[in-house]
Amino acid sequence: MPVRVQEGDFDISAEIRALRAGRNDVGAVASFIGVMRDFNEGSGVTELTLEHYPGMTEKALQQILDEAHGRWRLQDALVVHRVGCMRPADQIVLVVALSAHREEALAACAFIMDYLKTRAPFWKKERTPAGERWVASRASDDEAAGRWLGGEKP
Amino acid sequence: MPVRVQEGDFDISAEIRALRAGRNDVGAVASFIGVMRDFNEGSGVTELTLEHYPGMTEKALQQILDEAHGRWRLQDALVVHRVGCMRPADQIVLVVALSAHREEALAACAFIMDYLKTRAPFWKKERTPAGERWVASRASDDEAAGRWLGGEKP
Amino acid sequence: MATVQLLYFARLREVLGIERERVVLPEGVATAGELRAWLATRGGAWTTELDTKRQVRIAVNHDLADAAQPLSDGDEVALFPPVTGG
Amino acid sequence: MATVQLLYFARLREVLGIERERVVLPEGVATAGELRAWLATRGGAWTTELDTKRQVRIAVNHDLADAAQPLSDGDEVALFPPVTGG
Repeated sequence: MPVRVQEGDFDISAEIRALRAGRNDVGAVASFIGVMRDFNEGSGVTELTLEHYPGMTEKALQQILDEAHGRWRLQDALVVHRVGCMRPADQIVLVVALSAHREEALAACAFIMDYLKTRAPFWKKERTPAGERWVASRASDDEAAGRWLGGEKP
Repeated sequence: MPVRVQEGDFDISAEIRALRAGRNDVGAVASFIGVMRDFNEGSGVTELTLEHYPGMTEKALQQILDEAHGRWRLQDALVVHRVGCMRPADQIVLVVALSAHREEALAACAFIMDYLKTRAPFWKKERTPAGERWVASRASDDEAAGRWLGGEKP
Repeated sequence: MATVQLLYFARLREVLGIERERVVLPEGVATAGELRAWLATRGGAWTTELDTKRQVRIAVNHDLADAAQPLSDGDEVALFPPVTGG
Repeated sequence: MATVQLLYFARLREVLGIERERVVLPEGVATAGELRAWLATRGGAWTTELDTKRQVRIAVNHDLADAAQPLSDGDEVALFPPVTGG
């Protein structure tokens, strides 16, 4: 299953093994793990709650993967995103892209993260010493996603 | 140890775990695995032998990591490259880059692979149905490495 | 007359104090943008949060929509802040 | 008089049929490029493989070097084809 939203943790080795199973034509496995930091926007963060929009989330992630498949020759790609309560150093999201060539796998991995950051309905709420707060979206994420609209392939 | 050359296989989960140990400031883990394909340049490949230049290899890989650290804010980075005899679907090389931010981790990972492909003294010899052959270098690898000389940060 | 299901997420859900509601669209409210403007006339937090200067995303039937997106009877319409996953 | 250790790798090692040798640099051979040109005068595969039209990389003491790199007594000089790892 190329898209999963789950409360539990994931293991990158097991995910890559399952994705590659039965394939001898893969030359490049690019992957990205987003991890919870204990610091954000100038203050300590002790806990993170990830909310999502069930139903839309899976559809949005699948659309992002479909678009990646349209842009690069990928043998497969995967997104696993966790929801619920998380602690510093916990894994939040995993993206894996398989291709014959490294340029395409790496570009697809960056693209999927950029689009996920601006199009997939997840929201983070942080607990800090000063109380809880919703994480604000970053303009730099919109810019990163915008890079791909010109059709260039960095 | 940020640079390793070894005959044995590696496990990406274990490598990432060791690299991240004791750090709560990592937000992004970008990684790349180069894998042996059963097909190259128009013919089947049944076996691959990787030769290297002991002594220079470690130094060249360390220089590449040093340059990556100079270009991006990385908390740590790792290269593991195998040598010896390999079969289709075997893992050949692992690169991991840790950063607070995904853009830097992903860019560093791509950079390290591009430089490794043109500067680290490894050579591949393939066994095909027609006999053994040394893999020819690709002009596209020189171009990929050249991209980073302008000082841009894709 | 079109009836739509409204969903609110994250900060918007908390500040408005509502998770979901079913509304009958009045005359002149036929697009996502018109729906937002109409909800903003409710006053209080509704007016503040749905002001055109605030960043609010709207999804219609699980797809991100722009203000011109027409609404139909039975649509699921979600309003939420810019996403912050990953 | 400078003595250097020469190493050959991969296809170059196989075609030249030699893995390593110690050579005393003659008069007029003081750089990596001059060393290569001198070795190319050995004839046969040496001349073919080290021809200036062929891509040959040279490393001096474990660092990639260009043709102008000066050589010193005791240097380890490696000649090899473009690398193909990763």
